[in-house]
Amino acid sequence: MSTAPFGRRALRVTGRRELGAYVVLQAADPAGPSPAPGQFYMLAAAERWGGGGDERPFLPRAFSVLRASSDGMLEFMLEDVGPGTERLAALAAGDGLWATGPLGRGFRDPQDGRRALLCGGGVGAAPLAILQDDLLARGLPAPALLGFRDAAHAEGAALLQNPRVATDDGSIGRQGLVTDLLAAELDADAHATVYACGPPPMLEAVRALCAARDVPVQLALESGMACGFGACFGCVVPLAEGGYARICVDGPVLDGTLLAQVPAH
Amino acid sequence: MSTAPFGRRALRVTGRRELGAYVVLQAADPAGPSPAPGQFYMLAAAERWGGGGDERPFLPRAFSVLRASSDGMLEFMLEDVGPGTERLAALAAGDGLWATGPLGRGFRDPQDGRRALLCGGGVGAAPLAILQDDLLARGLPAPALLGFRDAAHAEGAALLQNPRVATDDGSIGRQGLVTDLLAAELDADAHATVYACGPPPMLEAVRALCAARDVPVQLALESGMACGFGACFGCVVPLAEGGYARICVDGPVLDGTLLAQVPAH
Amino acid sequence: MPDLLGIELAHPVLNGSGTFDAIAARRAFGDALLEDFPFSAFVSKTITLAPRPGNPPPRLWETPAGMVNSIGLPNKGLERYLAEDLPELARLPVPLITNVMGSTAAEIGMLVEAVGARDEVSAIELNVSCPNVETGLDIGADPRELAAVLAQVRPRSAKPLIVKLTPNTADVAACARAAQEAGADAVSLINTLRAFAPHPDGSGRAWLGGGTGGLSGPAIRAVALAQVRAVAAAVEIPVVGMGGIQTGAHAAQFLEAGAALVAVGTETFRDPAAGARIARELAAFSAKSGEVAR
Amino acid sequence: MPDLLGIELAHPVLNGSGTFDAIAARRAFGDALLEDFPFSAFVSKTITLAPRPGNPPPRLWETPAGMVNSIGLPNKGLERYLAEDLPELARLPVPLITNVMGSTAAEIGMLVEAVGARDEVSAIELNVSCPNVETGLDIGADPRELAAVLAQVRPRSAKPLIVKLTPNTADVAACARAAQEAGADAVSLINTLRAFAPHPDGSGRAWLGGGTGGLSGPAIRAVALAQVRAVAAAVEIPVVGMGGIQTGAHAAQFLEAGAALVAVGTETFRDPAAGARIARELAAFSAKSGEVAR
Ligand SMILES: Cc1cc2nc3c(=O)[nH]c(=O)nc-3n(C[C@H](O)[C@H](O)[C@H](O)COP(=O)(O)OP(=O)(O)OC[C@H]3O[C@@H](n4cnc5c(N)ncnc54)[C@H](O)[C@@H]3O)c2cc1C
Ligand SMILES: Cc1cc2nc3c(=O)[nH]c(=O)nc-3n(C[C@H](O)[C@H](O)[C@H](O)COP(=O)(O)OP(=O)(O)OC[C@H]3O[C@@H](n4cnc5c(N)ncnc54)[C@H](O)[C@@H]3O)c2cc1C
Ligand SMILES: Cc1cc2nc3c(=O)[nH]c(=O)nc-3n(C[C@H](O)[C@H](O)[C@H](O)COP(=O)(O)O)c2cc1C
Ligand SMILES: Cc1cc2nc3c(=O)[nH]c(=O)nc-3n(C[C@H](O)[C@H](O)[C@H](O)COP(=O)(O)O)c2cc1C
Ligand code: FES
Ligand code: FES
Repeated sequence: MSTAPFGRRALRVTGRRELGAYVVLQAADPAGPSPAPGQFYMLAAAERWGGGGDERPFLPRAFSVLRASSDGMLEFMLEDVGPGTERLAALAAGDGLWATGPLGRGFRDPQDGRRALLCGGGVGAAPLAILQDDLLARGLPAPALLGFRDAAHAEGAALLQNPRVATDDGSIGRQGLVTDLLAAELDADAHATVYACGPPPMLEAVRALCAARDVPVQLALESGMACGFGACFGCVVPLAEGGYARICVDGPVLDGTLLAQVPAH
Repeated sequence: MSTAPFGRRALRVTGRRELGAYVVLQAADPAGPSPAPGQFYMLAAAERWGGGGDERPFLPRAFSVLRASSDGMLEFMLEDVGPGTERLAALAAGDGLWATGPLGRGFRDPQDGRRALLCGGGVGAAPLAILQDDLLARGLPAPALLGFRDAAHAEGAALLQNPRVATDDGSIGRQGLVTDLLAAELDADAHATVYACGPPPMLEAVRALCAARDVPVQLALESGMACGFGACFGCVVPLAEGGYARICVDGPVLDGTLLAQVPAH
Repeated sequence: MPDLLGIELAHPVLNGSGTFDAIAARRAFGDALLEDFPFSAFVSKTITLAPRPGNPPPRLWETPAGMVNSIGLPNKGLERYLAEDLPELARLPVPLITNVMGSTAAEIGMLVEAVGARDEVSAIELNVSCPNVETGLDIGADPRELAAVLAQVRPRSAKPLIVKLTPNTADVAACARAAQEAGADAVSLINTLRAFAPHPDGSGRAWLGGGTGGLSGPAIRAVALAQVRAVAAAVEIPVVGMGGIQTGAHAAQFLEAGAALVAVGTETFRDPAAGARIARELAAFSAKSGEVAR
Repeated sequence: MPDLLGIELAHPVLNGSGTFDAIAARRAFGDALLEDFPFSAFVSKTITLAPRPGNPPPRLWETPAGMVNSIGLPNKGLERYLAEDLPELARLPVPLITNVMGSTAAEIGMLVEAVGARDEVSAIELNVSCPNVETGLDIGADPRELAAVLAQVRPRSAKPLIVKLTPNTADVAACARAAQEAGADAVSLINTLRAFAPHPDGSGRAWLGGGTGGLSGPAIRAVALAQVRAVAAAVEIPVVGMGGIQTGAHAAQFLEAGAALVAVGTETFRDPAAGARIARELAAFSAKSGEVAR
């Protein structure tokens, strides 16, 4: 994992494109180290971060890195769910972007010859894209299963290489949940390590499904964050052994075995 | 004076042009009545009003109407002095603008055959432009004396018809204060009513100068405002007779005789 | 149909005292104001026995998502309020609540009696955020002192008495309980939080002519919700909740917290018709969330 | 060169307790953190006698220009803090202030004595925003109760003792005076304002796992300035001022209000190096306004 330069940096947005229901934001980060798959950045617009719905946003927002190029270009995949993502999704090339990162502990390689199996739901596809890039670049297979709400969201599938897709409404790919695809895959061959990111209910289903089959799973978790570097103790998830882990420093990627359950938020 | 429709209206910005140090914002107000010279509007950007310097602006800002056309186009003259004017000056055609107005009591006609003499400092030229339009339209002479900091600000003089200009640095027009021009005018012929708007020190000089010559003067005052319609009691100026007047409802135009002095803010 | 102590109200949204001058608004907006008057009852600015000019300017300071004011309770004084303003206010299409303040129980008693005697007045709101002359603390900040004052004041009028609590205290619920025991018919909160506005010149001297001031607006909403919940849990009498309400969703948060009615202050400065908008949003919101605004 | 009770400090900006975990930050940022450590002294998160897991999530709620937190003081407990964390914290390039809290004078006494006995610790900060088990109010909310606790605690260590006052009280100046008389070497304020975060589902239930929480950030700065001014005017001992500081200009406002030092909390979440930036801005600001930061 790379450690972040200390403090936030002023980046420039170099590109913005829409991908169905999502926005992909590109920013130049010449000064930053290249992130590892599963790491994230705390982002905030440099101008007018505030004054949106309910006079928010105020705190920075966490985003998994979608892709990083060797020349220091970073990409993020945004879904507009509130004032922070709305503001960031409205940024255009040339706008300023505050960024702290890369932060957190990302994905670990599969152990004892298991194959990687990527499983994402919605915007959870983001960290799997950079993970797939990384695995393929090292000659490792990286099949991906992706689930989306509908066709507009399913356009996000274009961010990964030949993924198998399921949509809730069947408008694209197979109708149903991505966990159905995952179950079938594992029933065929359970010698895999699952890499999952997505909404809590989906992550919980993946966790349970892998636990039942003794398949190692690495979960990229989300939770409300204020700081992203362990300062506020706000981003915790309950651990199976009791107590809590801060997902910004102990995660966001945690082994499924550490959790009794993926919390609803 | 026209009374305002009750409540704030969502206007569209139809144009923005820079005039030296100033920005002229144009907005379409089909639903609004046409304002009288000296009246003002409370304005706020419809999007992201907040998150600027010191997490402001929050409250709307008061602006004299610069010009109003019969087809409901309003123009305002902005000087960027803080987070509110900065945000408004950054608006572009198509952006939304909250507006309440026209508000307040504007200029009254000259009495007993006195000629009107317009005297403005800096952005204080704004209400004098619509006043001049109005007087000229009624065949009344409306000579204007304008003072500016420097050449960049003096471009604001273009908003009035053949004004005489003074600049602090002499880069344009006569070097010195607009009150020098005014004193000369009144010494030549004191049978005038002075209409003045500008920074407090200038307004105070105009008031004193007119008081000394028994020349009636109408002062378009400014002060920090929260509401603009008499609700907050925040915008007061001390009266010569004691007590305070709310300039949003009793003004912004007050007879000079009502004040012992124009307050510094 | 919500009501306050038997007074029927068209909706649950009032104005916060001192944040709407119906007489001045009538001048600014004409009769349109009366046609869609934004509040279901009108609460007057605080009235005192003697006239007050209010504090020297500046009186306003904008803060992040809020404002500090040091208005100083300017008002005509009881006599002229009763003679000049009440008849005008009686023409409003909604019930009238007169807010009063005094620095001694005797003073407050006279105010309550005189205001309560007028038919135009449906209820009296008592602002107890008035500094005690000895301690400098708000009269309403100490439950015992508050109870003592109310014991003398309450009998002076049969009209419903709403005590507007001060938020600048350690235990607002105890103050509310004291008010209820001393015969208050309702309590309202929160008033502004004691605050200071530094001069922009960086000198550190006070910007506000009145020295210190009070913080209002969205910045204080989370504090207001905590105090309203604590008070609603502690008393049986109705609670009027306010503090940073900008939308129907915010109003619903106060009703959920236990308030019977809500009041809007600072948001009216940004949107003169905010009261009506919030009432509409609240109705839609309540309908959607399948729950009736109390 | 500012100092705190004889401890020389590179600049007047500390961190607010519980808003910076130097050990976690070291993991996130590596040695760069030590090279330009943002604060002139490091204040630990509140340490309690027994380990605490903290409150169930969610623990955070964003508000207009601020946030409400209900973290619940998670910490390893005194023993493991002394054994595991102190040695690591001792490697920081700045003096160490350990913040402690207990619910009884006996508990606090043990904490103060144990922490004070360690050479790594330059000063002790006592967080008195701890609910009294009977009243539910903060121990620090009542001057008499606060004085009684301090009388027992103060003698347990010769190290400088900073009392972190609670802002949830009617008369914070009286509490500060009580702390001074009971032997506190300094006071710090403000802690978070008691606040409530409603669930976004509109149900009205609490969003925060801990129920209620505390409001911080720019939203409370004007309240913090008023309390710091009142306290600085009431005591001779140094005051550490905090609450919504985001820039050097804000820090200067607190120094002008009478604070000897300032602390930064929430802004560090937005800008991890805020402490250093604010110290730079303050130096420039003080130079410009021709006045030296005390
Ligand atoms: C490690 C990590 C990686 C992430 N990666 C991505 C990514 O790649 N792409 C992406 O689109 N998103 C990602 N997210 C999620 C993203 O951070 C959130 O969607 C974002 O913070 C939402 O902010 P908002 O202001 O748009 O919405 P908010 O208004 O903050 O709402 C988001 C959720 O927060 C809660 N909420 C509502 N109001 C408040 C409030 N006032 N205070 C606190 N919580 C509230 C609600 O549960 C709501 O559903 C990631 C999150 C984490 C932790
Ligand atoms: C009737 C009227 C008509 C006007 N007409 C025009 C016009 O035509 N064109 C135009 O450009 N301007 C006009 N103004 C002035 C305009 O309203 C102000 O310039 C504007 O409100 C400044 O807002 P801001 O956020 O840009 O600056 P602010 O930051 O509000 O600073 C403006 C002044 O307010 C004070 N101030 C600083 N910080 C604060 C704070 N936190 N809270 C309160 N006060 C603070 C300072 O004295 C500062 O100089 C008019 C004002 C009035 C009352
Ligand atoms: C400018 C202003 C003037 C006020 N005047 C009074 C007053 O005269 N009497 C009173 O009881 N409260 C007064 N208040 C307090 C408000 O009624 C209300 O309690 C407080 O502002 C919180 O609500 P808000 O956040 O919606 O403004 C005033 C508030 C403001 C902002
Ligand atoms: C997430 C969070 C955790 C905090 N934890 C503590 C704590 O453990 N002990 C303490 O005394 N104060 C704690 N505080 C209060 C801060 O130290 C500070 O007093 C307060 O946040 C005001 O400063 P700010 O507005 O700059 O954040 C905490 C504040 C926050 C936001
Ligand atoms: S987000 Fe602050 S500790 Fe994790
Ligand atoms: S601006 Fe509110 S009364 Fe004039």
